[in-house]
Amino acid sequence: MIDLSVQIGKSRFKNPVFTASGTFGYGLEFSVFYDISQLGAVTVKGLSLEPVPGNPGPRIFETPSGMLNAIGLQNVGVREFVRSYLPRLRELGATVIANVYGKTEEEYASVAAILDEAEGVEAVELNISCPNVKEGGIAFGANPLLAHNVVSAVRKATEKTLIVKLSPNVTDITEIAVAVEEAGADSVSLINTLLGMVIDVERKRAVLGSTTGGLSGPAIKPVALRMVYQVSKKVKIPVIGIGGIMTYRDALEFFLAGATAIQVGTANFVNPLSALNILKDLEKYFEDEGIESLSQYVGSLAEVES
Amino acid sequence: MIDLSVQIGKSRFKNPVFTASGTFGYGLEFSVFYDISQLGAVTVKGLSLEPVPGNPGPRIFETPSGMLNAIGLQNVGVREFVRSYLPRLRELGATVIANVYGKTEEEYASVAAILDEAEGVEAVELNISCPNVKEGGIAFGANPLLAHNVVSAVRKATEKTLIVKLSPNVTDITEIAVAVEEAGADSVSLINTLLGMVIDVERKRAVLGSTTGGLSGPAIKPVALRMVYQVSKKVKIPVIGIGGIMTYRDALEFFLAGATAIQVGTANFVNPLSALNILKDLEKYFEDEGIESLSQYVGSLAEVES
Amino acid sequence: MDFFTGTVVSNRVISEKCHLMKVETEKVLDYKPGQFIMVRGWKGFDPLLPRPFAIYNWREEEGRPILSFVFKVVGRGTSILSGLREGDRVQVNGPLGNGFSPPEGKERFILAGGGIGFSAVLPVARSLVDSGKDVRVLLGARTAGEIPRIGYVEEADRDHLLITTDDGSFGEKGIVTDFLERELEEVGEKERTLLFACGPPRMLKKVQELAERFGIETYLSLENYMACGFGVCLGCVVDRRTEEGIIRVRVCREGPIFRSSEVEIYD
Amino acid sequence: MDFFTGTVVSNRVISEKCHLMKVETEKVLDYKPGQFIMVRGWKGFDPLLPRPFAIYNWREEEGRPILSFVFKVVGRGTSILSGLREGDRVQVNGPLGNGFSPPEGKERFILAGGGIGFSAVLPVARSLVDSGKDVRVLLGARTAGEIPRIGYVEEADRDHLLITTDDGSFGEKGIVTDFLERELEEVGEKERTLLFACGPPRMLKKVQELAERFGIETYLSLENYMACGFGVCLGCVVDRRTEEGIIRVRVCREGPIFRSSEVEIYD
Ligand SMILES: Cc1cc2nc3c(=O)[nH]c(=O)nc-3n(C[C@H](O)[C@H](O)[C@H](O)COP(=O)(O)OP(=O)(O)OC[C@H]3O[C@@H](n4cnc5c(N)ncnc54)[C@H](O)[C@@H]3O)c2cc1C
Ligand SMILES: Cc1cc2nc3c(=O)[nH]c(=O)nc-3n(C[C@H](O)[C@H](O)[C@H](O)COP(=O)(O)OP(=O)(O)OC[C@H]3O[C@@H](n4cnc5c(N)ncnc54)[C@H](O)[C@@H]3O)c2cc1C
Ligand SMILES: Cc1cc2nc3c(=O)[nH]c(=O)nc-3n(C[C@H](O)[C@H](O)[C@H](O)COP(=O)(O)O)c2cc1C
Ligand SMILES: Cc1cc2nc3c(=O)[nH]c(=O)nc-3n(C[C@H](O)[C@H](O)[C@H](O)COP(=O)(O)O)c2cc1C
Ligand code: FES
Ligand code: FES
Repeated sequence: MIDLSVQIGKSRFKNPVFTASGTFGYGLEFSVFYDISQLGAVTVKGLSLEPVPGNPGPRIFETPSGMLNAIGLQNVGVREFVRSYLPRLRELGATVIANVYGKTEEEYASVAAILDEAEGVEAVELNISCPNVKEGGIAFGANPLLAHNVVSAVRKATEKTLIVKLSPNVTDITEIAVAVEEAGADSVSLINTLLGMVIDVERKRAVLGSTTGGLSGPAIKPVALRMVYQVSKKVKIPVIGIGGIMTYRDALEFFLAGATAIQVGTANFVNPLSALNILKDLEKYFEDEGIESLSQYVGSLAEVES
Repeated sequence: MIDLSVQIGKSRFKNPVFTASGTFGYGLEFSVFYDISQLGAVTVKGLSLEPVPGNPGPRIFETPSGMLNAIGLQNVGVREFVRSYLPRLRELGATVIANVYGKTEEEYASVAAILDEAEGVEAVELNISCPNVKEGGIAFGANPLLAHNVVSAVRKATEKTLIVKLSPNVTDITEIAVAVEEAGADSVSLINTLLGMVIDVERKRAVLGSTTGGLSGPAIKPVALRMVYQVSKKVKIPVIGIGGIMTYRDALEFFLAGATAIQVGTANFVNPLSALNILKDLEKYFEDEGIESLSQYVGSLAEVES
Repeated sequence: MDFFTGTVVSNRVISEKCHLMKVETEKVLDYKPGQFIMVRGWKGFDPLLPRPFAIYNWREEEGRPILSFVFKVVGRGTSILSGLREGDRVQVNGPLGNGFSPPEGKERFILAGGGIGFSAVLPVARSLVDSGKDVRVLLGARTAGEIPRIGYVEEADRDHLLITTDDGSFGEKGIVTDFLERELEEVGEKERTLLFACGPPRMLKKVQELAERFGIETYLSLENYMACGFGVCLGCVVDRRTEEGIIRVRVCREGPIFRSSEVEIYD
Repeated sequence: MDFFTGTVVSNRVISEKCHLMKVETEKVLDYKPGQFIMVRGWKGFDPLLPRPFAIYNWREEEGRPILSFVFKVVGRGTSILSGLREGDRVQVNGPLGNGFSPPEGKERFILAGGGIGFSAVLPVARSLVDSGKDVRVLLGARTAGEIPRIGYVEEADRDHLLITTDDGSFGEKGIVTDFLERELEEVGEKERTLLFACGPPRMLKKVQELAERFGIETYLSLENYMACGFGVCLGCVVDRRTEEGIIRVRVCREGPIFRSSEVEIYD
């Protein structure tokens, strides 16, 4: 069988099928459905320095082939995660990517520092789509300089494989990708959700408690794929593709566009077995097609002559 | 019955339901299905100074709840439009918005100048999502300064109502909206398509002849609505909402978010009667709900206390 | 909890807008009354998410493991479900949620359902009756056409079941919570009595008020918009009052059944 | 050209992957053979766009106006269509496209269909036969299971119709274009003969070559990905050679039937 393992930073993942942060809880709920140690990695819900209650409801709403969420990054806090959840994930044999966010550079660095010492955390993924409170709320991921600085700060705080998760709500995502690569990121993952909104016509108000929210699911796949394609051409570090991946065919598109690994998000809600099915179907596809090396397949898109 | 007419720049449109450029041909094909003079306006396919053959195929592809297109702005050229198509549109009694694009500021201005003299063109809509060949291909609509300059140039070339159509592929669309408002636009319309991509796994190549294309349809509605909401709060000129409007409920969401009028695009392909149905359903809704003034309804979204 | 594909056996109209769908499953899974399932029965990604429905029943019927649930046609997903026919396939995830376990020491149970709320109330009622409890069920509907033509309702004796309609076109005329109020006024042993309700937010708010006024231990089955249904998206949270202050809990996991005194109902 | 909703009357399996769907319409609309319709038969926006299918027939059947078309299940839209049953509703736009009008002076018609291409070939054949022309039809399939069990094919006499399968499991063994080649070799009066073909791109490329080699006027029915089907999106264009050079024309409007010598077929 084809060796599907992939190298990202210091980490060797057994295969390129990961789950996306915020769509897999702390991983535990899924172990009822299947053995989550089979996945390349599970990315847990975004962790902050202190516990966060998140936004008031409504927090989610379905849209055509997608959904909006405004969870508000509710989480138990990094310390509680390390204390109560990580041991159980380790027992389950899961390869863990800890997703991290903060309101300031320092906060990001502090969370990363705590995780740096935690056994069983394979990699740290920085969610830089969050507003920088010191810079008037502009998102870290919306500005190359802010992005560069937060990644530099975190880079100093952790030896672990550092993945930086990019926001798609920008004019030129490759510019941000290059900035975080220069700041020492081992990998970029993209895309986070597109900023969207839905209105309740009856009540004449935004459906979501926080007015706007993040759009995910199959609806955004074409945008995600385009960005992965663009970024893969600009950076040398491995790219992790995210956005509307529902089937192994979607995953193949991302590999062809240049992604070394992929993350399955919203699909987990539609079918809890999605990530596992994608992995199995990929294995079968590569075998049937006689593809012997994932790394040769990655980025093997034929360029259109023009 | 409620007076649905809306004022945009110098123009009074009989109602706020327009069609979107590129999805209504030159309007003639639709007259088989219904009397297009009933619509607030029909926006014709983007016009350039010279005829353009457009991209090689494949030019379109369906995506979940959306579609990608890479027509490449094929059009008969502004002169042929004025000569052959405009008279027929006038015979049909249609209120015409001429969508315009160019590769340079001068080209935009020249097209607008020709249209300025054309009888039967109610308004000019500038598509600024196109690359500026003099500025290394960066889209006019991706940079406030480029956007400002092209609008200023066109403003000098035409007395007609000037609508500027914004690209959503930017970090902060309100910044562009403000820039074009300052440059003399009478109105902004948004959104144009999101840049996306789809890959043919069998052939290992991009499906579209031009690799990437524009995503439209219900999939993008949440993003469009969010942008209309944001822009409406920032500019004083009327905003025209576009993006995934399939039903009158969708239109209502855009009105609540602050749109003075809306454009129906991809829906025309799904059901050729869409624009007319939306208009009729709106009329009925406003009547049933006893809403007496569209302008009071526009932007009447309750703000969430937070 | 299991995720599987089942085959529609029947999809019967049981009231103006409600259907009872029976799905053949591989086996009968243990469930508690008040637990629910997430159901998806269409191709394509629009609608995208599965929809939550209370488990009405899950048992052997004529030698086949049959899962049944009741749904009201309110939107896109339920409208598609209403068109499914024998042989069509549906994806199911469940049983989900905490379900209802009668606390110790309760002998008398008053259950109130408003509108489609009967779908959670009846399974609870049935299990209590089966375990020999004293049960009283009040079901409210707007009008006669909304009364479900479904086994439990058609067979129950009138002492046990009270049906109300707002317009009096069937059963007693009036709002179900008004009848509930009268019922509560007559309750003798409050400590041994338990109130359980499911229905629209406005009804639940009223039930909360009655519960407090009469000092009767009360449980509510809540609904909330759900993406996953099994606790991973954090989309369905409600505020719960605890000793450590207010915490956000998941309706799909810590609920859908909560002590009335602990939760805030939003209209 | 009209846009309307029709009711499925039947949806019969006519070969391994093909269905013949009959839809009751309000009235019979005039159409030319080779014209097509855009069909949408599902709720929600995924799939989004209607799908193009050749009109197989549109006539009174037992006093009802019945539109029929043949489709092969290849993807998401056709898979949903395959599940539709009597009473389901479908949206139809049509007739669309130029359709086929035999040019003056032609008496002998050779029609070749590959795979699902028979869906455009048979209506053309039928109308030519009806107007008393000399018609020869060649239909190619990969294997016996792909041969449509459909009126025209089952009733036609063997002189008139030749069926080929790649594996020889039905009719003549071989590729349909090889038989076409032999047929063309025997054509006496080339000026009075016309060749019409519909099928996969590779077949059409071969037909183009034969047409040129034998100097026989040939028309091809093309397919292309379509969004609107009635000329407004400019999505379906192909390059057409004209006296003024190459121009981009719409398959849905200027086509789907083109002179073989004018168009470029892409694989
Ligand atoms: C735990 C639980 C158990 C339920 N049990 C039943 C049951 O047994 N029978 C039954 O008919 N219904 C039940 N519901 C409600 C049911 O899930 C919704 O009516 C259904 O999801 C609507 O789907 P739709 O696609 O038809 O509506 P949509 O088109 O998605 O929406 C139509 C309307 O319904 C609202 N809505 C949509 N989803 C939900 C939701 N999950 N919860 C509340 N409101 C929603 C929307 O805001 C909108 O106003 C239950 C809900 C929950 C959370
Ligand atoms: C004028 C015209 C007439 C046609 N007549 C018939 C007919 O009579 N019977 C019949 O079975 N088919 C016919 N087709 C082809 C038919 O439209 C497609 O097979 C169908 O749209 C596929 O839909 P789907 O959702 O099942 O496939 P999808 O899931 O959308 O795609 C499956 C595969 O089919 C290809 N495809 C999708 N749409 C088209 C299209 N419009 N044209 C070509 N390839 C496509 C895709 O690239 C993909 O590889 C015709 C096409 C045209 C343009
Ligand atoms: C309910 C929900 C919660 C999410 N929470 C987080 C989060 O905490 N941190 C993060 O980086 N991304 C978060 N995301 C974004 C996803 O990880 C992913 O980037 C996005 O959903 C696009 O992928 P998808 O289309 O496969 O879902 C969340 C997404 C959803 C739907
Ligand atoms: C096939 C196609 C062609 C288009 N051509 C143009 C164009 O020429 N000029 C322009 O400004 N916008 C063009 N657009 C964008 C639409 O006018 C509209 O902004 C976009 O599709 C979003 O709206 P919708 O989701 O309702 O389609 C085109 C869109 C489509 C789908
Ligand atoms: S619905 Fe996802 S956590 Fe409850
Ligand atoms: S399909 Fe739209 S122009 Fe042909």
